[in-house]
Amino acid sequence: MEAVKTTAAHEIHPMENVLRMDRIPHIWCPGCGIGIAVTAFAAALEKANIDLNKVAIVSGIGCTGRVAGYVKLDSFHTTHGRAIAFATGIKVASPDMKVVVFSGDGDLIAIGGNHFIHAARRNIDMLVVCVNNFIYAMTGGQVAPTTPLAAYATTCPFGCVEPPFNIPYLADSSGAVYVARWTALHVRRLTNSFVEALNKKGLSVVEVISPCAQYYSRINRLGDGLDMMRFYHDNSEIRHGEDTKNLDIGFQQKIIMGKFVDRERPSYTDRYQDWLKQRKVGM
Amino acid sequence: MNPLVTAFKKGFERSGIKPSRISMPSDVLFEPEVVKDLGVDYFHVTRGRAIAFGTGLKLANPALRVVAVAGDLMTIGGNHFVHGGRRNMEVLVICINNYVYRKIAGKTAPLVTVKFSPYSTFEEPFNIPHLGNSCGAIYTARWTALHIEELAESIAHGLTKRGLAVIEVLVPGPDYYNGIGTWRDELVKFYHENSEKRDGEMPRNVGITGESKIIVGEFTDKEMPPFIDTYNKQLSAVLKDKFTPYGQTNGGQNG
Amino acid sequence: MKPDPKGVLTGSHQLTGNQACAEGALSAGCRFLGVYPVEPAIEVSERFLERAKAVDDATFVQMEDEISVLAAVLGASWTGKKAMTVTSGDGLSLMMEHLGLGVMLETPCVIVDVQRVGPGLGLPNRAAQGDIMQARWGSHGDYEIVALAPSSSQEMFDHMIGAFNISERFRVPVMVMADAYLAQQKETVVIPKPEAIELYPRRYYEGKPGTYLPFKRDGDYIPRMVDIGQGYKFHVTGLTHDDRGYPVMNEECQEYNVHPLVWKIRKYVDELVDVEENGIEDAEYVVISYGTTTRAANKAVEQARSKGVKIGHLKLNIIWPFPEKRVSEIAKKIKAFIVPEINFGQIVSEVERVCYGKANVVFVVHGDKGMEDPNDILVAIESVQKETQIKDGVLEYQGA
Amino acid sequence: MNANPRDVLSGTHYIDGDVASGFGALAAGCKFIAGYPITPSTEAAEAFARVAYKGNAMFIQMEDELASVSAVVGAVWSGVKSMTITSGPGYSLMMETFGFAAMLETPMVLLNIQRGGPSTGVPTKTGQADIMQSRWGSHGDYEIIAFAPESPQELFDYTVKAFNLAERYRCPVMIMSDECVGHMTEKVVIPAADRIEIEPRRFFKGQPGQYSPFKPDDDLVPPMAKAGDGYNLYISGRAHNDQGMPYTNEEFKLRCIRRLVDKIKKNKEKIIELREENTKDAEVVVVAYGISSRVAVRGIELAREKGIKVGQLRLVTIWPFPDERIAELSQTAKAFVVPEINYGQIAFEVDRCAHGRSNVVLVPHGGAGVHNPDDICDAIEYAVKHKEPLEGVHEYKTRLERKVFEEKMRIAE
Repeated sequence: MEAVKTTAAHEIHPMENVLRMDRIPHIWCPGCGIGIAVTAFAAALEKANIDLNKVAIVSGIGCTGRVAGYVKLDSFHTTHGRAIAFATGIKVASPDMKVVVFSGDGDLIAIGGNHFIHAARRNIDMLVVCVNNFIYAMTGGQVAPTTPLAAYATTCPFGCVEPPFNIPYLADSSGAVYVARWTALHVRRLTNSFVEALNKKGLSVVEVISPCAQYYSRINRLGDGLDMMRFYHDNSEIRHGEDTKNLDIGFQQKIIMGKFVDRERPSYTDRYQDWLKQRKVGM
Repeated sequence: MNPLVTAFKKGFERSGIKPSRISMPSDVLFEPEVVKDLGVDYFHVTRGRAIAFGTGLKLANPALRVVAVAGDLMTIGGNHFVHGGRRNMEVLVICINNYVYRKIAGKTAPLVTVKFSPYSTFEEPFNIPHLGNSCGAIYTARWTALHIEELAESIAHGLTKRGLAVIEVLVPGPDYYNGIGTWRDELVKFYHENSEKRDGEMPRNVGITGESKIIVGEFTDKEMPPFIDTYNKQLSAVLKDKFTPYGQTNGGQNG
Repeated sequence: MKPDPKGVLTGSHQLTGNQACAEGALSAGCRFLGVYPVEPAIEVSERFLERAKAVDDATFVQMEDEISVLAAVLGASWTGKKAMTVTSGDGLSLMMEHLGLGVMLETPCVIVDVQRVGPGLGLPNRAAQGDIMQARWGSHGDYEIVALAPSSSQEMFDHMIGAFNISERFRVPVMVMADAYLAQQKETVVIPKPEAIELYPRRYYEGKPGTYLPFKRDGDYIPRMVDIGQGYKFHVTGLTHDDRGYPVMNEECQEYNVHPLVWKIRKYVDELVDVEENGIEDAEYVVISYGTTTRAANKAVEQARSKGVKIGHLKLNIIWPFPEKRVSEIAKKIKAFIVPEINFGQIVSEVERVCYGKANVVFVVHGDKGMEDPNDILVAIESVQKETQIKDGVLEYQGA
Repeated sequence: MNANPRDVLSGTHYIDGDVASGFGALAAGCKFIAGYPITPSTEAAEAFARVAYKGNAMFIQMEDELASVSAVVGAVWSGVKSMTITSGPGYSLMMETFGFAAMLETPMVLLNIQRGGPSTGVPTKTGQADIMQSRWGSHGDYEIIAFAPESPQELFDYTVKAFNLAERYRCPVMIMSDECVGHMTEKVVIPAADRIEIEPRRFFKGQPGQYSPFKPDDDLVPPMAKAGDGYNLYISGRAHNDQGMPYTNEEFKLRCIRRLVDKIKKNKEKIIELREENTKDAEVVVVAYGISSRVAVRGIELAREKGIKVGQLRLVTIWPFPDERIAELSQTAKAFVVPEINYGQIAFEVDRCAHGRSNVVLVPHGGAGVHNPDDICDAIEYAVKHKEPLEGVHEYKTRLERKVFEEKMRIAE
């Protein structure tokens, strides 16, 4: 850190107090959207004015899994798909922490799908940021549970044969209290969503549609990151409060964004506390 | 004989499918006699893996009909459930839900030890039909263990569905864990009396809150291409005549 | 450091192994239990929740599967709470990946394995000792682990405290290898006064935020910890990492990171060794036992002695690390070791290894009863006396 | 029985080990692979996915490793040969269902391309630290067969052989390769189909009525049936009798579990495959497997140049372990040198079988790289010089270790 402090004021990164400058440059490819999501998140942390000492961030494995390593908070880089489970432990054991899970679609929805729906059901008080790039990028472009039908991936050399998940619908139906989706292009709205979600009590899910210039776009001949951004710009539509069941994303189809769910449910910790107080069932 | 098994037997018969064509992976231990009586191939698998196991059975031999009976479905097996639904894998999932309700229709349910309850008692349960529907199941229904006729109908219908069908069965107590057989009659009755039949109800509204009655019935029933069809469609589109559709010859297996 | 009196239920009680386990944990200051219900270990969570009323800061969570259970336990441990989980064979198999993470993040926690017959679903209510090697080798990659084996409810209580102390001392997950028989057996357990219990406090880093290195090792190879939420803003990863906890993917760092994981136990073997010896001095034959088999072994040894056989008994309280030195020493003085286990030969192969051809090694496989039978051990003792020279490999005799 | 020409991509290829293994599976008649992407094993899955349609086989990417291995066991019981592909962390996840497969005596193949561990470790670099896990990783007692190929060609050959042994002994078979071999691109010759020997599944011939799934033939291996043939199978992961009926606690018997162990132990000689070089009169025998055995060759050359009589024993099958052969060698050899990319796993097995007659020197390596042949040579020299018995595996201090701990990142002692 010293190195950074000695540099001239104008050279100091505006996010320096949220990012681990000693880890920059990061590993993400040019044209990737994860960095944008992180910046938006960092900005949201400031806006939401919460005590940064009381925020823990947990990531799984994958490109997005590396986020924890670049954010200057108590940060944990855990095993594949188990970020939410790990975070659950943190939240349950010390309820005064604000816990954020920042990971990718493959990590959270494929191998971690079970923890995703259960955390939502339990309504563990945490923010889950799911960066969805439609593919496993870290391992080199395998099919993900979000890969649109007929899109190509290395383990689907003849096109994806499985319908993708509609993440907001899944989160909604398993009980998340706040569900939103934005693309990496809509930074300002994304930031605001983060702020709202951070101040929400219960499990919030924010899906960030992000370009993967290196694998998804290349394998499917969709151009570079900029082209993807253009595509988002031309083919995304904001529909707040849209019924989550209409939010499927087809291959190069229109992307519907917005805040879809915002409701109240008692969180796990609350339930546990009053259950302890007034339970009769001998367990 | 255990009412559930009766329903299974009736259902299998009515479906008109030879029992020998039916495979039944399950993390619920069925007594040998029961299986003999049903005449199906039965696999007692690791907790929660019935659907994943069934996926293997079905894909390796598409001629099979697979009935996955799941006790730990929504706990350990939750992931396999949602992904099975997404793929629309041709598996009939019978979810034996022994969740112990604290309050039903305002009354307190008879106490049953929560030992094997998939949920600690202070947690809210999943709305299984809703979750199933939201991740792509093409048929969702819920019955209590006393709706034998309806359950049998559902099973018969579910077996003919080409895709993931899920039937939630409310059974009392943890006892299934030690082999289906022992029952808590008063609780079965209790469920039965406090349930209300509402076919075609929106899955979103059939959650078991503890305040209203248990809503049972056939909720959704739609058509979606099953995994193998999508697979064959996609590959023949790309590979043209180089590709022999999978499952027709099924790699020399009993197609 | 003395325990918080709230957790200590001082007095003499009739407790099953499971209940003793919960009591031991609470006395040791454990305040987080993560479980997924699996026979025969469920009673532990019941007891823990029962007591959670009195011990207000005790938290409990039942997760969706064992995988998430251990993940949650590791997370909880970093909040500063002593955390544990309890499971059985198939649960333990699911925990293997996170056991590795626990080792890599050097996170103190305790895993109680109430062993049942395996593999697969095995038999839920039958005692076995089939997970012993799994405890040592079950996760991928190279590491060293500590595993204790209680043989009675009282030991269950004591070992729980020991386990938590060791895990805090060495920053390593510790296994307690109980079994179904022990877990369901009701016995007298004497719980001492709080002031009579000694706890090893977590080794905290005292320095200022910004100066903390999560994996900077002290002279004794053990790094220090901090709790989250204290402003240290540290980073830890399951990837190969340097002192800062940042991933570094090269040979040197792998060596730098992983070798100490092995050392920090291997270099302290002598400190960790915990065996109970009985009549070893003049013995020609020695029975080595651990866990519940000790009960059968004790009987057999007595009977053999009464018949005038010069026989001693070596009981392992800590299985891993294995007390190599001690066993080798004894091997030089005696004719044969007799090793009864409720499995098909796990610790016995360790004994065979460290004998270095100085003594015969006899394995007593348990009969169909599923529990060790003293008579089987006696038969082994008698038969091995007929052996004239030392044979390669492990000897087996037909049981009674 | 010979391989089906449709499945064999005969010819000379220039491919990496992962791909070779994928092709090997197809050639062996594997009709179903369920996998989940994990570096460095993914290429094998990708290769199979590309060619599966030629053999009318199916590749499916499941939601996680647990699902993959469960699906594979299911596929086997519907009568097809089946395999799954993974690496360290995925391997750990598979442990429960893997024990279940052993209990069901399921003939399946599991390819583990090892990487540096523990936990996430170094995904893109090599390791050999899952060796003991492959033997002991699941709870309860069972025996397995494990291969350690040292080249892409061997990855092809032994993938085929793994399927054959799996069918022969009706048990899960492991291919414990490592990232180096998996990502090493070499010439691989795939012979014509009629040159590839395939072990067909031993199906039960009799009437459905008389079939008991776990009633062994004389070789302790029971014949199989498949789902959907009217056998009314009752297959349980619980401890079961020959008919597959789960035991109640009362009439608890161990025969079923005992046989899982015996059917491998008793057929050891038939299974074990070793390669030996000048072990006859060797003072020192280098015991190695996988990539380490290739690195060792150079170390041995260096030692020979110094006039030391060194032999090499290469473990092609790691499990079951060749106890007897090591014991024999310990009669003549002064010492064993065991280079492996871990901190001592097979070395302890060798130490056990040497029965104190010869010393054992371990040349450790943390992973993320391979040994320096000079280290192996030095270890050999040390082993020759050191006359008196060591009692315990001697861990040789490698150049890397010295570099890391004495020069670079020294720990405050």
